[in-house]
Amino acid sequence: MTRYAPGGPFDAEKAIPQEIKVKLESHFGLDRPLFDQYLLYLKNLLRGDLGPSFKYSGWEVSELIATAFPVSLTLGVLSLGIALFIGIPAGIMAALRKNTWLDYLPMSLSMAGICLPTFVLGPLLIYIFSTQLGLFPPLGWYGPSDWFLPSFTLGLFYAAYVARLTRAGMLETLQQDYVRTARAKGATPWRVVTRHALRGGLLPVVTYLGPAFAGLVSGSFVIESIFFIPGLGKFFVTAAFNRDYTMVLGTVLFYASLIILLNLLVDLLQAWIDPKARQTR
Amino acid sequence: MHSNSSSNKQTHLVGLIGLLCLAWLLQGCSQPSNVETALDKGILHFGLGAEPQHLDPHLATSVAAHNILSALLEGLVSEHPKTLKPVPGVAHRWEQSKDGKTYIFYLRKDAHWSNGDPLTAHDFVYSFRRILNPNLGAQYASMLHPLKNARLYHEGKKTWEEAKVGAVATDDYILEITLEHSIPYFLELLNHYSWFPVHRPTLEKFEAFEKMGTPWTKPGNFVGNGPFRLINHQINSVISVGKNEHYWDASSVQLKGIRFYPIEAVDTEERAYRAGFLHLTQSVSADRIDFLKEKYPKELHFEPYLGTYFYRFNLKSPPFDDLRVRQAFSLAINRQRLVDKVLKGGQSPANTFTPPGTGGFYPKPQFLYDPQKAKQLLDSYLSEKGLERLPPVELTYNTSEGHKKVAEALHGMWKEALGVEIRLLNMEWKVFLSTVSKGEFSLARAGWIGDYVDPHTFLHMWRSGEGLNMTGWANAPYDQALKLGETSNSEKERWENFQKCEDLLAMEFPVLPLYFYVHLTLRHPTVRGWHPTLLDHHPYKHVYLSKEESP
Amino acid sequence: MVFEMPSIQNRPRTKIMGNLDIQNLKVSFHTREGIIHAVDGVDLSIKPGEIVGLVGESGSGKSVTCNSVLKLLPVPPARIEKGQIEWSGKDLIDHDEQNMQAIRGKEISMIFQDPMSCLNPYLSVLEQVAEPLVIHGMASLEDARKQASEMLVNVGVQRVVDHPHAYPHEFSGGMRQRAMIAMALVTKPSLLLADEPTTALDVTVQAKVLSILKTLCTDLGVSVLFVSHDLGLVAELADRVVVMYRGKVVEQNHTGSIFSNPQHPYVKALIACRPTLESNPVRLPTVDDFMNPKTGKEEALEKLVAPSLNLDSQETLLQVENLVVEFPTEDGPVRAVDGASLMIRKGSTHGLVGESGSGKTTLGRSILHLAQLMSGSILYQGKPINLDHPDDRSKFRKSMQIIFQDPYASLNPRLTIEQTLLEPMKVHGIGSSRKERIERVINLLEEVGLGEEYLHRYPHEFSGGQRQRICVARALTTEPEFIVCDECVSAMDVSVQAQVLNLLRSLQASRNLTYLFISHDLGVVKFMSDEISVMQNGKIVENGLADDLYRSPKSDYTRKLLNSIPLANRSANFQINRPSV
Amino acid sequence: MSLETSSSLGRDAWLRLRANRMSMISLFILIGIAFVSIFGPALSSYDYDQQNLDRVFESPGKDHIFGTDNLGRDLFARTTYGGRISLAVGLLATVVSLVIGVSYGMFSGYIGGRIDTWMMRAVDVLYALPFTIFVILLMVLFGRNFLLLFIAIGAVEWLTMARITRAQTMNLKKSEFIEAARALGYSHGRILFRHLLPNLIGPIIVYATLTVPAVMLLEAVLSFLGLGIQAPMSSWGSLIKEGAEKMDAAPWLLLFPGIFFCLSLFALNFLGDGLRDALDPKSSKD
Repeated sequence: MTRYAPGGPFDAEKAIPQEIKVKLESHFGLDRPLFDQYLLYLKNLLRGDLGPSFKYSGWEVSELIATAFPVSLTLGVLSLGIALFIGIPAGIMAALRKNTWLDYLPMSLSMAGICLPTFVLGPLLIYIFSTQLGLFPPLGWYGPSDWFLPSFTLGLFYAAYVARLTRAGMLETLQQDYVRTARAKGATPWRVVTRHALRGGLLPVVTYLGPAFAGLVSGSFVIESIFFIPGLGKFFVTAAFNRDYTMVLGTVLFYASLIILLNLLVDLLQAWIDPKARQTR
Repeated sequence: MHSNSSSNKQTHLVGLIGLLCLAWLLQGCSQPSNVETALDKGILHFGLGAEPQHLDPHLATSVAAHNILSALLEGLVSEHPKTLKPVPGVAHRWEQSKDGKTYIFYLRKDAHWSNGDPLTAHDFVYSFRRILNPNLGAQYASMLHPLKNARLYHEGKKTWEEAKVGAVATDDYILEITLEHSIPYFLELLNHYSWFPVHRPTLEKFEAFEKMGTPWTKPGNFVGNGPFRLINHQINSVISVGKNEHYWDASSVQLKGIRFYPIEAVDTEERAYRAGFLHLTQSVSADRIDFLKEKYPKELHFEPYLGTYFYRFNLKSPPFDDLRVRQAFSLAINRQRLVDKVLKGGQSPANTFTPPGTGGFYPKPQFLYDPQKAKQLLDSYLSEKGLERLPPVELTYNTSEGHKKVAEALHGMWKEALGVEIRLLNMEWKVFLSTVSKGEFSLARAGWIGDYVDPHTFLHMWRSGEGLNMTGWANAPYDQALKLGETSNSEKERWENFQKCEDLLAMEFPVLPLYFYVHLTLRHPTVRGWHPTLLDHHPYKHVYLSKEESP
Repeated sequence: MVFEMPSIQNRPRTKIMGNLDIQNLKVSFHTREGIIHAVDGVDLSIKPGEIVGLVGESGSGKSVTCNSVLKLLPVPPARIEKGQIEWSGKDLIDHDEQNMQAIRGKEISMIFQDPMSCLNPYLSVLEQVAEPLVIHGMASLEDARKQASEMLVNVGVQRVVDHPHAYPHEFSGGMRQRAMIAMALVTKPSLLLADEPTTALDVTVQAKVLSILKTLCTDLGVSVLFVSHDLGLVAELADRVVVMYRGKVVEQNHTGSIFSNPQHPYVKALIACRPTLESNPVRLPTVDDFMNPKTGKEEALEKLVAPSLNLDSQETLLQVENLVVEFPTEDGPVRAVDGASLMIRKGSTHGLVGESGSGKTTLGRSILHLAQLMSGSILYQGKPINLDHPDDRSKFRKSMQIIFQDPYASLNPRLTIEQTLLEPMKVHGIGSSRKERIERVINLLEEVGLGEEYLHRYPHEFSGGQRQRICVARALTTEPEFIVCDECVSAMDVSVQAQVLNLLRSLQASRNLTYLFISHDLGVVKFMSDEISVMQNGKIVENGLADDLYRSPKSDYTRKLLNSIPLANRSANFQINRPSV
Repeated sequence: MSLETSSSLGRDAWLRLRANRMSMISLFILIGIAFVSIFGPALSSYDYDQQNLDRVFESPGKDHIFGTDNLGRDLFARTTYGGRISLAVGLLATVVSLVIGVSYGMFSGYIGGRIDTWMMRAVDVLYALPFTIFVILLMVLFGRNFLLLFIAIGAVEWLTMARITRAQTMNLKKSEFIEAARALGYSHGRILFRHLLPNLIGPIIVYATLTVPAVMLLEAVLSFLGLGIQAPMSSWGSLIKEGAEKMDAAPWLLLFPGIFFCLSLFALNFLGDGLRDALDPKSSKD
C-alpha cells in the first residue's frame, strides 16, 4: 500500500537525473512489476530476510528490528509493570471504597492520567526530576537510570486505564454470589479480595493486557521521540515518513506476529485464571 | 464491603516495593552529567539533529552526514577553523596553472588510513571514479562535473579510460587534476565530502564500488583517514568516534572522541542541553529564543550561515503564471518584521537571493516591501480577470514547526495586505519533495544552504531546465549570464554577470526570497576552538574542551 | 445414610449449642426511590437441633431476615434499624465485622439459592469446601482437604475423590448444591441458614438434596433455618414453620398445625391456591379471595370439578410426528428433541412436563418453527406448514402464538403497551383503521384484566403478573387458535400463578383456544391439562389423559417425578404425618 | 417496582441521571464547553488566525483574557476555535465509527452462524494491526485533510463498537421479546430496526461517550507528529502540543487548552459512566 503513496525512497531535494534514479531503483528491485517484487519479498521472508532498509543505508531491516525491539520490550515491560503496580491496587481500593474519597481521588487521578497526553507529562517529569532535581537523565537509553522517566510516563497513562478496568471488574465480581459465599464462610476482607474477587475482577485487565502491551511496544513513538529512545515506534514512524518500504513492511509484519503471540499469551493467562476457558481449548 | 483491618501483608508488600523504588532513585541520582565528565574524558557531546542516511561520503546528502564524515575523513585540502580557507590536508602543497584549469597536488607521505595502510594518489582517483560511476547513482556526483570529461563518464557515454577524466595519479603521491574550465572556488569545493577519499580494499571487500547500501560503513568495517575513527553506531541513538592514532596530524588532535546524538525533536535536544547531556545543539526553536537569551545568555549563539530561505512560485498554473501576482505577493511581505518578530534569531531579511557577501559578492537589494504597490498590482490583475477576489492559494511546506510558523506569519501578512486567503498544506518530507518536483503546487517552501562559498552555489539553481529549478521558469538571458559568471576568470566580470542574474530574478519573480539563515545553537562554554563559520564547518582537530574562561 | 464423623483429635472443641433469638428486627433499604421496609418487626427463635421453616412469597422479607443474621446484607443500602439478634447470649447486632467473621462459617453457616453462581468459578470445588476449615484455623491445609473430601463424599459428590481439581463448571446444579452443603457443614456449625437452597433445582434433584440436607443436619445436630417460598416443601423438612408476609410474621406454628389449622387468611390462601394433583377445580382460589372476604369468593372455594372434555369428539389440530431437533455446539451437535410425537386436539390443553434439559421448550419452539428441525413432520389442521410462501406464513403466524416464561424479558422495554399490542395488528393487517385497532387493544386489555389507563405505560412499570397478562394479550392480538405456554407461570409466586392460570383457563373457555402447556410443575400441568406428555432426554416417555397419568403412571420416570413432589403439594387435604425427630 | 406516574424509559433514565451529581455537573460542563466553542470565536474580538506580531507571548490580561501565542494570536479565540475542531473531529469520527460498527456488529450478531464467525474473524485480524500506526499510515499515505482525519480515526475506532454491538445483539437475540416478535411473524428488518436497535442504544451511547475522548486523544497524538489539523487552524491537541513545548516560558499556552481538553474528557467520561448506570435496565427493577 505504501507503494502507491506519492514520493519514493530516493526522492531528495537535490533532484537527481532520471537515469540515476532508474539505476537506483533497479538496485533495490523497484523497477520490476509489483507482483514480482512481492514474490521476491515473500521468498526472502521465508528465509527470515526482511530486506535492506532504504533509509538506514547498510542496515538490514531485521537487524534494525533486532536492535530496536529489546529497547521497546524493556520499556514496555517496565511501563506495564508500573501500570499494573499502580493501577491494580488503586482500582481495588476504589472498588472497595466505592463512592468515598478513596474512590473519587484515585479515579480522578486516573482520569487526569488518561487526558494528560504523554507529550505533556513527559516534559513535565523531565523538568521536575531531571532539570530541577537532577535525579534522572533527561533522555537517552544508555543505562538503567535512563529507564525510569520514560517508563513512568508511559506507565502512568496505562495505570489510569488499568485502575478503571480493575475498579469496574472488581465492582462486578464483588456483587457476585460467590463473593457473598466467601463472606459467609467467615473469610477476612483481605482473603475475600485476594482469593475470591481478584481473579474474576482482573479478567478484564488481563484481556486488556494484550492490546495494551502491543500498544506499549508499538505505539510509544511519542515517548521515544521525547526521551530520544531508539525503539521500534520511532523506527516505524520514520520509516513511514521516509517511504522506507521494506522497513514499514518489516515492522508491520513484526507487529502482527507480536500481537498474535501476545494474544496467545493472554489466552494462556486467561486460561490460567479461568478454568472454564482452560477446558475449551 | 468493610475492610477496616488493612492486612499486614499489604503493608509489607507496599513497604518492600517502596524500598525498591527508593533504591532505583538513589542509583539514578548518583550519576554526573555528560558535560561534567567530559572534561576528564575529553569527549565532545554533539547534537546531530538527524540520523544520517548514509555514512558513505559518495552517497551522503545531509548536514548530519557532513558533521560525521568531516571527523572520519579528510580531503586533499583542509579548512582553516575560522575562515574556512584551504589549508594543507592530505596534500601538503599544490600548484595551480595560470589558466586556472590544472592543479597538481603533492600528497604527504605520512598520510595513512585508520588501519595503517598508506594513503596514495591512487586512492583519490579510485574515489573520484567511484562517485562518478553511473552504476552507483550518487546524488552528489555532479559536484565532480568540473573535472574534465567527468560528465562523459558519469552519463555512461564513455568508460573511465576512454573519457580520460581529468584526475590522474602521476606518482603514488602526486595527483594531477584538470578542469573543464577555471573555477575560482575549486579548492573550497574539495572540502565537500563528495571529494573525500574512500579505502579501496574495504570497498572491494563489500563490493561497494557500484553498490549502495553495503555494510562497509558500519563500525568495525569503516576505514577512514580523518582525525577520528568510527567506534560505535546505534541507529537513532548514538554515533561514537574516537581518536585515530594513524592520522598524520594526530598529535594536534585534542579531543579523545566525539559522540553524535541524532536527536530530531528540537525540544528534546534543548532539554538534553540544559541537563548537561550535550555540549552543542544542532538548532534552537525560534520560540525559545527569548527564554534562552535570558537564561543562557552566554551559551546561546547566533552565527552566520550561508543559506537562503525562500518560496517557489509555480509559474505554470494560475494565479502565479502572471507576473503581477508574483510581484504583489513579494511586495506584500514585510521581511524585516518577519525576521524581528517571528524568527527572532538574528536572521537578516532576504532582499536578494544570494546572501550578500557570499565569496565577496554583494548584490543590490531588490526584493522590497511595498504593500500599496502590491495591492495595486493584484487589483489590476483581478480587474483584468474580472475577479472579485483571488481564489484561495495553497502554500505547501514540509512538516516542521519552524516552517509552519513562517507560513502562518505570511498567511497573516498576505491576508492583511492583499486580502487573499492562503491555505496551508503541510506534507511529509518525501511527499513534499515529490509533489513539488512534479509541479503540483502553487507556492512551496524551500531553502538552500550553500555547498561552497560562491554565489554560483545559489544562482545555478535557476538555470532553465535545472533539476532544482522546479518553478517552470526558463529565461535565456539568465542562462547566458550565469554561464559567463561561472566560467570567467575575472571577479569583476563574474560579479557583473551574477548581478544580472539577480536582476532577472527580481524582475521575473520565479522565487520569493524571505530571509537568510542564521545558525542558532546552544554551546557550552567549555567548548573551545569552535568558531562561527559561514558553512557551519568546524574542523574537529582544532576543537578542545577547557574549563578556563575563554579569552 | 451412614458415615463416619471425621474427628479432629488435635483440636478438641466444645460445640456451642446455639440458640438463635431474633427480636423485633427491622431492616430497611434506602434507595433512590425511597425507603423500603423489608423486614418490619420480626420475632423468630430457633432452638438447638430444631429445623425451622421460614416461608413467604418474593418480597416478604424472608431472605433479608436470614441474611441479617450473618450481617451479609449490602450496607448501604440496607440498614438494620432496630431489634436484637441474640446468638448464644450475645447480640450479633453489636458485633463488628471482625467478630462476625469468627462466627460466619464456624458457628453459623449459610447456603444460598443459586448453586450456579454461589461457587467461585476460579477455584476448585475441593479447595472451596476446605476453605472454611482453613479460614477458622480448624485444620491444616492438607487436613482440611481431607476432611472436605470426606464431607463431599458424604453428600454424594464422589467426583472429587478421583478429580481433586474439579472446578464448579464441571458439576451439575444438583452436585454444586451438594458441594455447597458440604462447604456449610464441614466446620460442623451449630446453625445452618438455608436460603431457598433447592429452588433452582429440578424436582427429582430437589428431593435428593433435601433428603441429604435433612439427614446430615439431624446427624450432626445442626439446627436449620430453612427459607423457602414453597410451603409444601418446608412441610417435608421443618419442625416448625414461620410464615412471613410483607415484612411481618403472620403466623408461626408446628408444621402439622399450620397445615391442618391455618389461622391467618394469607396462610390459608397460600395453602389453597396451589394446584394439587388430587383436586380438579375449575378455577384456583387466589390470595385476594382470602384477604378481602367481602369481595372475595371464599364460598366459591368448593372444589368444583371441571367438566372433562370429551376428547374423542374433538378434531386433531396439531400432529407432531417423529420430530428431531439438534443444536450445534463446540463438542458436536446435541440432540435436544429426539423423535418426539404428539397429537393435540382442538379446544384442549395438552400438557408437556419434564425436567430442565429434557427438550420440552425446544419442542414447543420447534412447533412454532422458531427452532430449526432436523427431521420429522408437523401437521397443522392436517397440512404441513410452509413458511416460504408469504401468505401461508402470515396465516400460520397469526394462528399460532407463544407465551414465555420470563415476563420481564418477553416485552420490548422500549415500546409502550399500546405499541406492543398494535404492532402485530399492523403487520398482519388486522383492523382497518388505527382507531379500530386501538379499540381492539383496549378490549383485549380488559379481557386480560387490565384497564385502558395502562396503554401508554412501559413494561418496567408493571409487576410480573401484570406483564404476563400483557403477554397474553399480545398473543391474542392476532386471534390465534393455538398458543404454546412455555413455562409461563414458573417464575411466579403461587398467588400470582393462580391468577394467571385462572385467566388462561377462562380465555380458553371464551375463545375456544388450544394450548400446549409446558411446565416442570406437575401440579400446575395437571390443573391445566386434558392430556399430558412426559419428556425425558428429548424423548416422550409417556402420553396419556391427565388423570390416568397421575393415578397410574406407566413409566418409571413419571413415577419418579411424582414421588419427588413434596407430599403437601400432592394433596390439598394433606395431613402432616411426619416421623418425629 | 412500579412508579406512580406514567413515564417513558428515557424519562426514567433521565431522572436517574439527574440524581447523579457527577454526571449532571459533567453535562453542564459539556454544554458550557460546546457553547463557548460554538459562540466563543464569534464573541471574541479577534479571529483565531489574526496576528499581531507586536504583541506576542502576552500573558493573560485585559485585552487577551487567555493571553497570546508566538504570533500574537488571541489564545481565547484559538482555544474556542480549537474546541470546535476537536469536538467536531471527536463527534464525527465517533459517528463514523458508530455507523460502521453498529451496522456491522448488529448484522453479524443477528445472522450468527458461520457468517458471524467470519465477520468477527475479520475484526480480529484488523485488531491485530497496531491501530495508531494504522492511522498514521493512512495520514501519511493519503495526505491530510479534515475529512480524512476523522474518517481514518473513525474507521479504526469502529472495531470495538462492532464487538460491543455484536455481543449485545447476541444477548438480545436470545431474549424472549425477540422470539415473540419472530412468533408474531415480523420481518427481519422490523425486528432489527424496531426491536433490536432501540435496545442497543444504551450501550452504544455509553460507548460513544467514551469514544469521543479517545478520538480527541488520538487527534492530539497525531498533532504531536504534525499529522493533525492544518495550520493555522487549531485544535486542542495541536494547541496543547505547542503549549507543551513552551511550557516553562509561556505556561498559559498549555494551561488553557489543557483545561478545556481535560474538562471535556473528564465530563465525557463521567457522563458515560452516569449514562451507563442510568440506562442499565437492572437498576430499573431494583
